[in-house]
Amino acid sequence: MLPASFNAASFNAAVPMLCAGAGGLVVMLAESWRRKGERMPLGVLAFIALAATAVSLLFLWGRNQTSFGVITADNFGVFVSLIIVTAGLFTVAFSSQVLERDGIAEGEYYTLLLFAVVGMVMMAMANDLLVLFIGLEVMSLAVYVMTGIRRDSLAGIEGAFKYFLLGAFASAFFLYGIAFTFGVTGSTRLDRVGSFLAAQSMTENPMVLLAMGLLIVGFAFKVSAVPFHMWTPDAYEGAPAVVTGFMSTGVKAAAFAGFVRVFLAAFEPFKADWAPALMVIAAATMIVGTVVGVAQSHLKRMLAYSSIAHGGYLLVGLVAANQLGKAAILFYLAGYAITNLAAFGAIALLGSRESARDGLHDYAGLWHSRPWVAGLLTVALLSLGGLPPTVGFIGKWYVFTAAVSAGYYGLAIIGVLSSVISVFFYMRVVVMMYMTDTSAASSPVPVAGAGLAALAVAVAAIFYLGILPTRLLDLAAASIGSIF
Amino acid sequence: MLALIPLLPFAGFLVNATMGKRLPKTVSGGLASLAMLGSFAISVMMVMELAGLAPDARAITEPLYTWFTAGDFELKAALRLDPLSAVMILVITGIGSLIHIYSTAYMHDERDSEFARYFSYLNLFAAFMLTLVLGSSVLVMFVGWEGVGLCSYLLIGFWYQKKSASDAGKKAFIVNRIGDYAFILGALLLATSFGTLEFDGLAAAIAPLPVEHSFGMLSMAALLLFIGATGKSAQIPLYVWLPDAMEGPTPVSALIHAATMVTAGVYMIGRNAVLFTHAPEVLQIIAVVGAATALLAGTIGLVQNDIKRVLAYSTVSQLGYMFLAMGVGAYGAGIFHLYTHAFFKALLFLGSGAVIHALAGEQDIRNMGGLRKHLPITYWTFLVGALAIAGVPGLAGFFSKDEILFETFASGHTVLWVVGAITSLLTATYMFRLVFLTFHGERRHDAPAAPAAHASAHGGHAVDVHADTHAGGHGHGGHGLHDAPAAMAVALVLLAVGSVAAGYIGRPAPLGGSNWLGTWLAPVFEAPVVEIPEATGEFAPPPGSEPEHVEDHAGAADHAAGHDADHEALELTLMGVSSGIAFLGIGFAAFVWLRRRDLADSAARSLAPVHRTLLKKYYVDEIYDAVIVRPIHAFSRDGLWRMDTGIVDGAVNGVASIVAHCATALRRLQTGSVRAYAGSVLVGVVLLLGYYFWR
Amino acid sequence: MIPLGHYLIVSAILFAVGSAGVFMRRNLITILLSIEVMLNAVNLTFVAFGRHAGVVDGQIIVAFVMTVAAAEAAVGLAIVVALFRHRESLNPDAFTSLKW
Amino acid sequence: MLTLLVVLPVLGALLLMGVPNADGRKDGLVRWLALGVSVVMFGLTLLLWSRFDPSAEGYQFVQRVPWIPAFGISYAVGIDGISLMLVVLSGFLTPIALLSSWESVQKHVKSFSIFILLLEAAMIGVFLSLDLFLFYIFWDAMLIPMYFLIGIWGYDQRVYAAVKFMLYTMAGSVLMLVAILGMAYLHSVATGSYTFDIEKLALLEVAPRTQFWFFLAFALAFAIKVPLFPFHTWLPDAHVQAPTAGSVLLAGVLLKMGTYGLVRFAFPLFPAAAAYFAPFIAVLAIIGIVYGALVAMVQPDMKKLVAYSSVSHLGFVVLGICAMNVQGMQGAVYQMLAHGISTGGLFLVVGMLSDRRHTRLISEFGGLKGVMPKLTAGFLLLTLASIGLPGMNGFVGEFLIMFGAFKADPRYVIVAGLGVILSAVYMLWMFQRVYYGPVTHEENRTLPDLSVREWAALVPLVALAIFMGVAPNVFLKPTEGAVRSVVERLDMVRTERVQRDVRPDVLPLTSGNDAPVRARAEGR
Amino acid sequence: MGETLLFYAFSGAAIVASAMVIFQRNPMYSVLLLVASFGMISGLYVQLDAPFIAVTQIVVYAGALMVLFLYAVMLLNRPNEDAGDWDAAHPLKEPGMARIGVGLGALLVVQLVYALLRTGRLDEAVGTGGDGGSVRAIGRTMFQDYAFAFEATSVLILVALVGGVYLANREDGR
Repeated sequence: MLPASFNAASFNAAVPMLCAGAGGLVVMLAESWRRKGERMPLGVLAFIALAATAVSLLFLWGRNQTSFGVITADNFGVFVSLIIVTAGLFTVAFSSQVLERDGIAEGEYYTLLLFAVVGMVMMAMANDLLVLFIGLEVMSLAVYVMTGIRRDSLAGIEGAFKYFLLGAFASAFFLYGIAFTFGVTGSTRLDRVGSFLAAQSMTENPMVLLAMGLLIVGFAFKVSAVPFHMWTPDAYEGAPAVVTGFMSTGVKAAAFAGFVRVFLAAFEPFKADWAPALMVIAAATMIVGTVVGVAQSHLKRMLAYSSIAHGGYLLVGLVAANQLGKAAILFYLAGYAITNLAAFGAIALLGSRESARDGLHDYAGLWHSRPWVAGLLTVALLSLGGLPPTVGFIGKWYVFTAAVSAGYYGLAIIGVLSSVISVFFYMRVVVMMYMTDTSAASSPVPVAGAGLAALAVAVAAIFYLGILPTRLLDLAAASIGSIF
Repeated sequence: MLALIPLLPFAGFLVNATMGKRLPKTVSGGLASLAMLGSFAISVMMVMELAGLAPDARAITEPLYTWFTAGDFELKAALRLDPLSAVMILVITGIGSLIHIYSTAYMHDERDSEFARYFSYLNLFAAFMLTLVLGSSVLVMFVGWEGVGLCSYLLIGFWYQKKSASDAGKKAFIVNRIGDYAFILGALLLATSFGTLEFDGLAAAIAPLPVEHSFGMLSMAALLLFIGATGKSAQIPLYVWLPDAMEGPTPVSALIHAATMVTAGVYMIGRNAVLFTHAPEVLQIIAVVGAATALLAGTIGLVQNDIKRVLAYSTVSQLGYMFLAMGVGAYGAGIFHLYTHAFFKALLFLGSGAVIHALAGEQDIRNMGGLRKHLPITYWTFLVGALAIAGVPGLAGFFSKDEILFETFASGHTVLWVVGAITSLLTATYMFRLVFLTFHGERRHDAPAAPAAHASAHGGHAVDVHADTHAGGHGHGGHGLHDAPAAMAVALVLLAVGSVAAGYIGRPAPLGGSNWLGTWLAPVFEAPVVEIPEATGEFAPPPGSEPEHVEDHAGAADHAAGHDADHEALELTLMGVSSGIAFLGIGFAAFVWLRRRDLADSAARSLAPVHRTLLKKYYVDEIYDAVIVRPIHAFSRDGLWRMDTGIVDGAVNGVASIVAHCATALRRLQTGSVRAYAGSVLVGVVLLLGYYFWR
Repeated sequence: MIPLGHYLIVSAILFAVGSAGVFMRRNLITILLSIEVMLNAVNLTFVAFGRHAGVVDGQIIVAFVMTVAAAEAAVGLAIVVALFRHRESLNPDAFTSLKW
Repeated sequence: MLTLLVVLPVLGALLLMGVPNADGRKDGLVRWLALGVSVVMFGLTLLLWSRFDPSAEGYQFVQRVPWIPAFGISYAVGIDGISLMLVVLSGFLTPIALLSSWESVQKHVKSFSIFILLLEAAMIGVFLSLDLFLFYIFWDAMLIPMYFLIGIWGYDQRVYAAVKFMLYTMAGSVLMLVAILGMAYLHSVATGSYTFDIEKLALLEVAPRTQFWFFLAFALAFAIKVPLFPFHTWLPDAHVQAPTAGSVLLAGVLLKMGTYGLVRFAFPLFPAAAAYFAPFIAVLAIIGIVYGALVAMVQPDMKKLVAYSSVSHLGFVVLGICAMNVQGMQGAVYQMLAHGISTGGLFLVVGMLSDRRHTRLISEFGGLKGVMPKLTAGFLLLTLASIGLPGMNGFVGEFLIMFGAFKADPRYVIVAGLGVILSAVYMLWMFQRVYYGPVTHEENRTLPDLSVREWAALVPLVALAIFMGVAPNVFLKPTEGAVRSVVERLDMVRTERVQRDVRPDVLPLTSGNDAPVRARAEGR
Repeated sequence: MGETLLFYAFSGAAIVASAMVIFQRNPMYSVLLLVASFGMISGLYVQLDAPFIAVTQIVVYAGALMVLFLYAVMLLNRPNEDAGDWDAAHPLKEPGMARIGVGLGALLVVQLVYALLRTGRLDEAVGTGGDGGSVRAIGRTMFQDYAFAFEATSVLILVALVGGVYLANREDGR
């Protein structure tokens, strides 16, 4: 007894999720029917599923489809989803080698990966706070488990546990925020919320503030903004490098998609109220992220702080809150995703079963032992540091342009200075790789073709977007027009 | 054509510098000498041509190319020959050639490469010196000005293994630099105010201006230029480098530090006569400084025991004379003295060189004596030189020095005249002290002594280089001292002739002369031709106006003939006085150092403090060292450098370390306890909501 | 009738209690329980609002929230079990190998 | 044409990457390839010069390709006299740098050559850019190869120096980035479209108080690069630790970017603020002149000495710029070239010495004149050039600068002139201690004199040093037009008011929404 | 009137129970207390005439979920907090944490209440309009408006399933 409003077309927006989800199911079943010791190309399956998702997303571009009234495949959502799927694809590419090396259960891994993608895409396209919340939970749960995918390592489980506990904690606040929103506006649909708030934006209503504050907490946690960032270093360090790469990009992208939708669309009328708070958070995030990163001697942990800082830069774009800002966020997300994936991919490829080899000293003289990987990693680090001619620079430039054009000179200055500090710790890695003698510990590990290829592709993309960013910039600019 | 004059020696320099070490001595030395002789010949030709021109139009300018242009400021590289520079180039090339020839013998014991290096420097020096005097603008002059400084640096430090030598070279260059600093400032002042640095242009621009009776821009420029001159020409306070410069080979001292380079300052003032004429106060300063220097150096020279140092101080003293002349506006007289001085001072140096050469590097006159019979040529020529510088009538020095004194007196600077007179007394005295101690009396010398002995005697000069080469070279036994070889003798004799005759071209009226030189030079010191008409146009020009000054300052020398009788009488009396002084000095010297040598010693003993002060040159070097050099060095090392690494750089690294400390501090917050993390989340929430409700 | 505010305040208090518990307790399971308390508080709010607005959405959302809570609890407990295997303890402070 | 100048070295670098040289057996080939590329580059720059028309107004060989149209960013390159000279300088010094490292660099020759070529590309790019965005990209990109050059092939303290160099320079330049963005934004407010084209931005009327801050940001970036007095401390470290080639390029070209930036961007874009700040900067420059000289005087390390002397010399350049008249600026531009030649050469020679003895301490040498006369001669000539002996390149620049400064304010010159004395003091003192006196260390007796390759590297520098001194107009003429236009722009404003109302009351930091309003007010 | 009393009874009991959950050292008791508090809350649901939710609350929460917790407690069998031996290692010593916790919680309450009190239209009674509670209405809305969310939940449960199984499983389990 489906209502008349249902027809085939109305599923369109959900197709990408269906692809990914179906892929997840297939992998799961394949795994469950797998005989012991039998090898299955599960990675290939996952890759195909994600590729299909990507294709379906491309079909949705510019269509502005809506399904069930709660899923809108507008360009914004599609753009972010594409970033997410890209992250997924790279992760799969890197995983193939890492999994068997570290003895990680492939079936569960890929299943969770795909489901996580489903959740992220759901967040990116959600037009309803509840759906947003469910998507967030799907994503989170999957990622929690992936963090602890190495059951045998205490670090992994501990990271997973911290991530989970704080995540649940934060999502409770988030939910509470939803509750108040619902209370005020009588609905969870973002469009209705938006129109309702716009109608009575003038009247002082503490409950709205309450709702905003709690929602901010929820999102800020997911994008690991100060002071809700504490989980990040531990989770990133505990998780296998591939997973870290995935969650540091996919989760951020999805969370920011939600952030933008809720605050730049629904709560836009109350900008004057949330902008100052977010400004402070952004500044704190940039500063803490970079400054504490300086003191890190562990590469993954260092990159965790760097990703915190990058969250800060993205927040700057959010605070700027003008057309530039929105587009900047999208572009930055894309660039950051590729760069970070490359970095973590390199780390993952260099690890070994016994030790993750992510101590700073494990990279001593890497340039001598494996020049190509070192070179690629270097490019990724430079891009993270925002040095031209890499995408990292363009992204930063875009964000700060937005900030300046909104008059936030202070944020821009803090941003650029903190980026200088961040360059310092990226350079420490470079120093290790190039300017110190090989440490006896690191025996060269074979690097598989797939991973290396993916790395090369990522680096190529870094340069391409760094030198000819126009296309992507235009796409980003085109995507933000459509957030109702 | 003019360009060839400096270019020939320059070519010689190039040849010797590039392939010199592969050439035998005869070739490289001969080449250098030929270059000099060639440019001497050309100079003579050019001067002839110049002389052919009308007195007012006596100037040959040869533009080469535009050196540099910046905005409205353009600077041409051009050479300019006028009576003044004519005199200079003749002196430089002429005496220069002689000294080159002399050197071929003097430096004969050097290795081929060193020999070539020596001559390349010498040629380079000549080239720069000629550029200096021929330059038509302040900057072109400055090129030569610094260039000769460089060459003197190289030549003083020629025996670079000797620390004293290289130190002396460095000292010379740096002290000169201090002068150049002022010089450049003056040049800039002129350039910015008149938009040109061409001598003509400047003179033409300055001439119409009123004479500055109060200290103004012109005076400033003049003063700065003069300070530059004190550096180059070893006047108070920058004279300290010259005595040390005697570390160089003796011919170098003769050429650079007696005849030519050190007179550049005098030349420069003469060159800018119009400017200086407009700054009477500066002229006063110049006169006083000159006189003071003359006296000071004379007193020091009285007690020095190093033959070359005595000559060096006498040079400083004579330069003082020249500046005195310039200061009283007797430019002609100054240049005249410059010209004569070149002859006899070069002669004296070369003579001393011959002595040193003969004595295997011995320079301490206390170890000489009785050389008269061993070195007759040297002796006689040296004697001529001494007589000339002492101002014995009939010799070159007499005329020029006498003219200076006369001009000083005539221009009313009685005090300065007295100083000058005393100085000339001193001059005569110490010169003949030198003569007697060196050539007369009994031998106090056992040649060739071991280098060590000489080193103990005096800071170890050319000794080591010479002594051993002599031992191997032509070993002359204990008493077999040999007189100057041919090449040296020629130079000595020619210079001696010059020292006798040179004065006569400036013979003043009272002695039946016409002061031809003064007449020749006169136009140079006046305002350029264009200004002349209204300058002499009316009979009684208003007092203080420019042409009048030209009259009584520059003009006096040449129109002396046409003046009234008592003027002549005065001049004659003064001549008498000065010649009297000369003989007095000589007599005194003879009495003390020939008859009663014990008197000198007893005097030295009774006046020990004075004697020591004089011996130590009034401790000026020590004072400079203590007051300027050391403090600056200490300040830089212990003050600035510390500050640089400590404070300036410390600030930079401080920022870094602050960040690092914050990092470690914040890092400790990451306790690893999930409850603490939850706490921070909760705190965040509370703060956020708090912000909303209590803002 | 009971005013809406009362329900909200009750739920607020519950929520605060739960949130405080999360970082007071030193037993992983109790901490999970505290989170459940928070979720319940939220549920109460939802229902109250929904009732006040006279719509059923509130209750439906609550139903979903319950599902979510269950799922979270499942995963959470699994993680706790896994943790416990590594170090025979339920004290969160026992797991601070990742820090600084 | 210009694009080729940027692309060619990059292609060369890629070509080298292609050469399989893991075991360093093909080092020779790599070296020759790199050298060939750089020589071709030099030829191209000369060709450019020959095609350049000194009389023409504005930029030449301009090439504009829209790049990021959304922000009016275009790949815009072009040259005027000033940049032409510096481009030629870069092209000239790169082969010499490569030559200088022929023996001294033995490990990772391939990467070394690649980095040098990339560096050249970036340097030339900086001088060619007419678009602030492009300029900034090159400006920062240039740091990377230099960082590696210092860090990998440097001396013992290399890592510290490299990181310091990079961070210090970046710290300055990022603020400039903010200012650049601000300019673009103001333009968009005024005209409705973003642009980073300096010619368009130059037309923008920026309110004095905005100029104040933007100029500060620009000036800071450039002052650090120059380096101006209080910001100079990265220089000794970087210079001393860098390999010879690095020092040569660092001293020869990189330092000029700072002064170039002042002339090309900071002063023309914000004339009012420039007029307001010029005296302060001039004072800093003068302090730098004397200070650098004094500190250089007491350095025990030859490279440090030369490094501090660069501080002193660059102070002259900045002084000339701050004079803001034709003579001063032309002198400054000329002095950039002169300093590039003479100091680059000095680093070259010092590098040769330290290659032979693996020490740079002056006290380790002495009496080398007898041992290696050729090298001594070269060193002496370069020394004379750097102390500004008339007839050598140093003099013309210093004279013109002092001329201009004297016009601006004689007091400047009275102090700055002391630098002339001091330069003679420290350079000659070093020269004396190294080359004169007896040979103090036995191992010095057997040092070989210049090899043919070193000779080939040294002679061009010396020859040029002399030629520049004798015929400066060859180098002055092309720059005249450009300099004049800059000066006219400055005069135009300076004759107007501004001096007082430049000072801002508040920096528009977080003033979210009123900034555009104010900017709009400024737009007109 | 009685309604009001009932409300206060329910809510008071719920709060007290929850508080005791927090301050209880033995997890076992905590679980049971929490069940109690859930019961009270479901009572409040009934008052808000949301019987469906009230029932679900009892069944799902008190029934299923808490049983799960009980299993966990039994399985891990840690009746008491083993505080002492870890406190030494811990920077923030007990009972400081507790104090801070209470403080923050109180602060949060104050803020929330403050905010709520400052909002208007809250003193008006919860309405009685519409057939808010009927399961039919709930079902209709759920499968029309919330259809997608419903589907999504399935994915969520699937993930939880996979994850839970995987993590709780022993290494040698496969």
